[in-house]
Amino acid sequence: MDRTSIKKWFKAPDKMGHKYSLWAVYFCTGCGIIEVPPVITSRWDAERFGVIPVATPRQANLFLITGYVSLKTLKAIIRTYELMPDPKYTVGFGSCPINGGMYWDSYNTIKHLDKYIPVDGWISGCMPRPEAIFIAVTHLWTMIDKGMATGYIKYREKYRYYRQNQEKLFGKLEWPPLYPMEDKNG
Amino acid sequence: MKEKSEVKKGSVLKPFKAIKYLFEKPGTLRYPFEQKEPSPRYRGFHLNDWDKCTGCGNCADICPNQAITMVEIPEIKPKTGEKNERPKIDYGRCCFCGLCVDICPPGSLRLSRDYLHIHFDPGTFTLLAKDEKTDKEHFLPEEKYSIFQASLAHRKTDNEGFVSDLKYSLFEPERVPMPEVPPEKRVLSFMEQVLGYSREEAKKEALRCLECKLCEDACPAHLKISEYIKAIYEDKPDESLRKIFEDNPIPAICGRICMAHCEKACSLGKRGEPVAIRWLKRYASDMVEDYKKALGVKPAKSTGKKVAVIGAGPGGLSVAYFLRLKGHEITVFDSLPGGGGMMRIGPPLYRLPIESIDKDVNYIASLGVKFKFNTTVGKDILFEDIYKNYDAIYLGIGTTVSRSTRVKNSDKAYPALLFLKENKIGKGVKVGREVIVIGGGNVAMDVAREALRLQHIQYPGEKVVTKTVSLEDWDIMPATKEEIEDAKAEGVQFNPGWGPKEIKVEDGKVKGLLCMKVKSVFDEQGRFNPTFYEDKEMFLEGDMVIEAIGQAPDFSFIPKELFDKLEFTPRRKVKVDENGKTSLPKVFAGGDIVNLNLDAVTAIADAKRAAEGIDLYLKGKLK
Amino acid sequence: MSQERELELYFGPQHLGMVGNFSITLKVEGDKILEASANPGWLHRGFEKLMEYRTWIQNFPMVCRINVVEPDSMEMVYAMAVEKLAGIEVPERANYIRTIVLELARLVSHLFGCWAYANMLGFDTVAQWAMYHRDLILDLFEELTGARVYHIYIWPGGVRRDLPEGFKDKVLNTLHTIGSCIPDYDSAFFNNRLFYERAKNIGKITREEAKRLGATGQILRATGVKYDIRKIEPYAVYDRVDFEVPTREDGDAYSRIWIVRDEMIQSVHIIMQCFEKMPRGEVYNKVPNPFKWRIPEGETYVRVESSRGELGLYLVSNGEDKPYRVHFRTPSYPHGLVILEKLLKNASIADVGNIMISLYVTAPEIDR
Amino acid sequence: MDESLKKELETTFRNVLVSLPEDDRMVVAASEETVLSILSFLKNKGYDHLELISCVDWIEEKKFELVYILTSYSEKEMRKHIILKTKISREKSEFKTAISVFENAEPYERELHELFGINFKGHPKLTHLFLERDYKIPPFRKDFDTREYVKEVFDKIPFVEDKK
Repeated sequence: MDRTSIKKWFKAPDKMGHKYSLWAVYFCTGCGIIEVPPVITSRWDAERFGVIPVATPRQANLFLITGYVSLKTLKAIIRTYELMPDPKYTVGFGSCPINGGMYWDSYNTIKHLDKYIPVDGWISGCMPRPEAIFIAVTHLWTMIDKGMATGYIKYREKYRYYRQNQEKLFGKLEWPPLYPMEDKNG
Repeated sequence: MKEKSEVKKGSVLKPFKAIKYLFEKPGTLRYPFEQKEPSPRYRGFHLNDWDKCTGCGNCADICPNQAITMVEIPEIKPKTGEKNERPKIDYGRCCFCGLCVDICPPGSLRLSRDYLHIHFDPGTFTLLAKDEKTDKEHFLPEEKYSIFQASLAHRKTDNEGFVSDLKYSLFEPERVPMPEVPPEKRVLSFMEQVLGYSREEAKKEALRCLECKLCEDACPAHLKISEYIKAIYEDKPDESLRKIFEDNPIPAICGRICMAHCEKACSLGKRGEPVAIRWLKRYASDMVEDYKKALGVKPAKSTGKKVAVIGAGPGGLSVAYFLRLKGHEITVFDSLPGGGGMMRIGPPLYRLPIESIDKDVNYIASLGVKFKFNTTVGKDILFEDIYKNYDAIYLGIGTTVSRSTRVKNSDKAYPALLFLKENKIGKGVKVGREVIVIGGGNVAMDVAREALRLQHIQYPGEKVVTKTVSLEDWDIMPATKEEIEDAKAEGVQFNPGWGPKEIKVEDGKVKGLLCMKVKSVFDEQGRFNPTFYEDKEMFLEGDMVIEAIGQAPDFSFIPKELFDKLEFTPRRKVKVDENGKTSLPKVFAGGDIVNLNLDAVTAIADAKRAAEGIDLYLKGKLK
Repeated sequence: MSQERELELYFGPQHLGMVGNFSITLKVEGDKILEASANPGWLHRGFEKLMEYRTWIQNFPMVCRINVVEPDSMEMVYAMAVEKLAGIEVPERANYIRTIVLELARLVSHLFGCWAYANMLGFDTVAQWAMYHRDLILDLFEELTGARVYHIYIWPGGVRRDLPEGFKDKVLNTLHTIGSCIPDYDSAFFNNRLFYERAKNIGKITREEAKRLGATGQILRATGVKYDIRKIEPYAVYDRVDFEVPTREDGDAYSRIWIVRDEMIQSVHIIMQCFEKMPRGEVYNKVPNPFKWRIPEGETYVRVESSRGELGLYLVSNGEDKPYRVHFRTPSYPHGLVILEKLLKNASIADVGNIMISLYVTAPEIDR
Repeated sequence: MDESLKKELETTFRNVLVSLPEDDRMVVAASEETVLSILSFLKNKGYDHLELISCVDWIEEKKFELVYILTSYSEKEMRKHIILKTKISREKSEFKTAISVFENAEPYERELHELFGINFKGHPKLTHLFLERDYKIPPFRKDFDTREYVKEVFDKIPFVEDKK
């Protein structure tokens, strides 16, 4: 993006590599997805920021949770998230994943997304505007630079608790744990 | 459309026309280098003008997502009728619908055009909305602002978006007009000026209430206003009256002459007209023919304790009512031939007819309260005897002696109370053709308007004048705006800012009033201490002068040895404790001799407090 | 033998061929689909239940969120039902503004549909154009209502604010920009031979079958039935503007998308007429105080023509300050759950996305 | 036309209450047994478009009210909504499926089965539609308090703490 960052390229080539190529997994989880097509097409053109939607989670390292998350979708989100290779970043869109939003009293949507998977950034708004998505991406860059976007590490380390929360909601999950369930620290 | 059914297969080459777009200006907005301003109506984060906000909490009530909580701000010193609470918005809930903006009665809550807040911590998504006026650190000026800095913590100044508009607000800013007799007609007789709401009008007016309950805090007696208004809206006047009677047993009187502190607090009054709370109370009492049947309240079992109430004014009546419900034996003494006290003689007939007073008094009497009218304590019955024979005494004597200006020849002037009393329940007064009323308070307005009516009745068709002289200028005139407007409409002339110097008398007849210009009314400490320009004089012609500059209480009935024990505050009010008890044993007091508000509803509030105190005292729980 | 070759395949929700959070379970043999069963509910929020907990006014920010692609017709249908039950009159000017908003929303929705379909068929250039033009109309919405997507603009008793100054010119300018691109759209997409090859005879449905399965909107009109609620039960000012209902006979994906194109042109005509005929005056009759507003007992069913078909609302009030029962009849509901299953039978896997998007199914509408 | 249809309905079926509250609505209240035959009768009369099957939970009466809303596809002068209603027992909550008359009744009935717990006999596919899990009380019934449920289920799940 800017020439001044060439130094950084040499320092931490891996970071720069994934920082400027945040590929988003193609998953329309909620109503916020309506602002994603404008963002990835010609008017706003997210490719300038290195954000492109990709077909499978295996290729992606950015997960946009676009809006409210119903129970059924949460299961799919967890599976998709676990399929994504490290390093991976999650961004919560709009009010709903933060504190329930409009659906704070719905029996079928979860209220706090970060109880089930780690989230690296939140965007306010209902809908967030395309501009907000871009600023979120730049914020994510900064966080990657500073080593603050550590959601995936947290997921690995605290996997036991995440899995517990998930199972509190769904009962026994059909797939085996991604990481060992024992607490490393005892 | 013509080729509707036939299907064109189309060419393969034609699409290459699109190549021309290669040479056109790209449609891409090169954000963030190229920015797009949000529209002028954009619904972004909240702004709240803390100076205008009343803390009514309507925004929190209307929010479909319960995103708004009212947070108490200790630094804010609320004015009367306001709360020191301000809305706090949770952007983990907010859906930016703007309902809170459309319901905000003072119009302080608005939405800005800021919308960027991106953070890794979901705890940062709450905002105590505040305006740039009061909050300098969070609003960056244009040159300091950048989109990368934009967040809930740093926003742009003067970036107002979706704002409240009275035309599209969710509340109705205008009152249902009260049917009134027009001024040119009402000066000719003593018929009641305000006609009262019809059922539809009352319901429509009751519908306006937003139930924010600011009025209930402002009312001295803390009536459950929102509840009784809701009952009126639901077409249940009985229920409404029951709610009123919990705190105020004289709704027919209060519904007409109350000073309506509640309406001054009403949040709708900030940009529109307040809910007509007083008229709705009046409607509730007028709609119910028989209080007893509607309320169905019976006094508790008799306790055998006897309480004497001196003065059958609003306070006395209320004490009698509340204590009677608790089962005590109540006797009310009053020198007038009927109940109501000052209400009976003060407010002219066009404001408060005798029937309305009697409606309330008769109901209280029907509960078993004994009334001894035409009984002047100290003359017909001695205070010592009462003091001996009763278990507790309530002094609700009010202020019954008109103050005099004490200028030269002031003995030729008519005292206001006498004037009012004679007209309302006495023989009537012969007024002059040119009447001068000294005073700028509500009593002065009553006197002036009444004098004007009498002039019209006594000198039909002739040219008559009533003028008032008051020390206070327009802005500090103590009378309510309503009264002043009504008086003006009827033709009363005003001379604000003049003080009386001398009443000119020739051959024993009043010729007029010599006035001098007022320099200031209050001194530096805010106490009443008028000063004058002695040389600036004005002469008002007139053949009758009425003094309406205030009243004082009359304690002459209390024997000296008891009176000496009665303690007073520095402002010459009877000192009472939190139970309404005076320094005299078993004597309680309330009303105008205690408080500074000098109105009926404060007297009721005092009475309620004293009634609780007397009840505790009689049960032996109070020493 | 055959049993062994059968395979159950999950199509979506995380799948490139899927627009929206929706899923289909396919039973396939080779690449032939033996049976398809729609699996909705990924976006179920229980709207109708939540609305029973909110007052009449509080429901307004709620209803538009049922269908994110075209929120305005949702607002309209709810406003109409409330107005009908409560007996509220709408000022004439507001009716015109509503029509303009609804038609702009139809354009937005159709352009979104064009984007999705063009993308699906590999016409990326056209998809970019459609999205770009849609964004221009969203800018108009932002100007008018203060938000790009969720407008919360059509209220009982009228609309929330009057048109801003110069709005008419802005709309006409934008429409002109889009209109001048129609020949390009035609040559690159609608009249493109490749489009014909890729869409013709895909997802074909007969008239009788469409009727039997409760189809509305483009699906029904593509089979030659002139069924448009704007004509049958005119609401707003549709009885005072002149427009045609485009129909086609073949009932396949190709006809459906052509109808979308023709409808967009009709929408532009309607908007132009509305601006011409629009009177001056009030745009909002105040509704009663929201904290006390009660609507008399009763029930009603109202419907509007959304961009996908018949959008209905069954609303029951029991005289309280909240609705007693709300039930939306969304057009995608029969389309996505019945017709889709029917059309996918015996189709090939390659056509699944093609058929689904040509049916114009939006998932949030089904799930609610 | 309306009047004659009204008369015909009233004479053909027992226990049918027909009212015409508005110009373009007809409300038919029928008893449980006759609903399906009325549906096919109306379909033969030209009301061939089943718009919606809905259900209202009248909890105080202990009844579910099933609502069928019909209209016509034809271009003739008969585009009137017919709202056909019937009340069924809330405890038993069982009814016959209307798929035999209207094929598109299937998803509507499936929805009502899931959200209200009404068992449609003869329905081929009464499985989960929207929901991921079973609720003790079907969520759209009036005695299911969603706010209570949220408190009970979602609010009790703890946050994953940041500290190690």
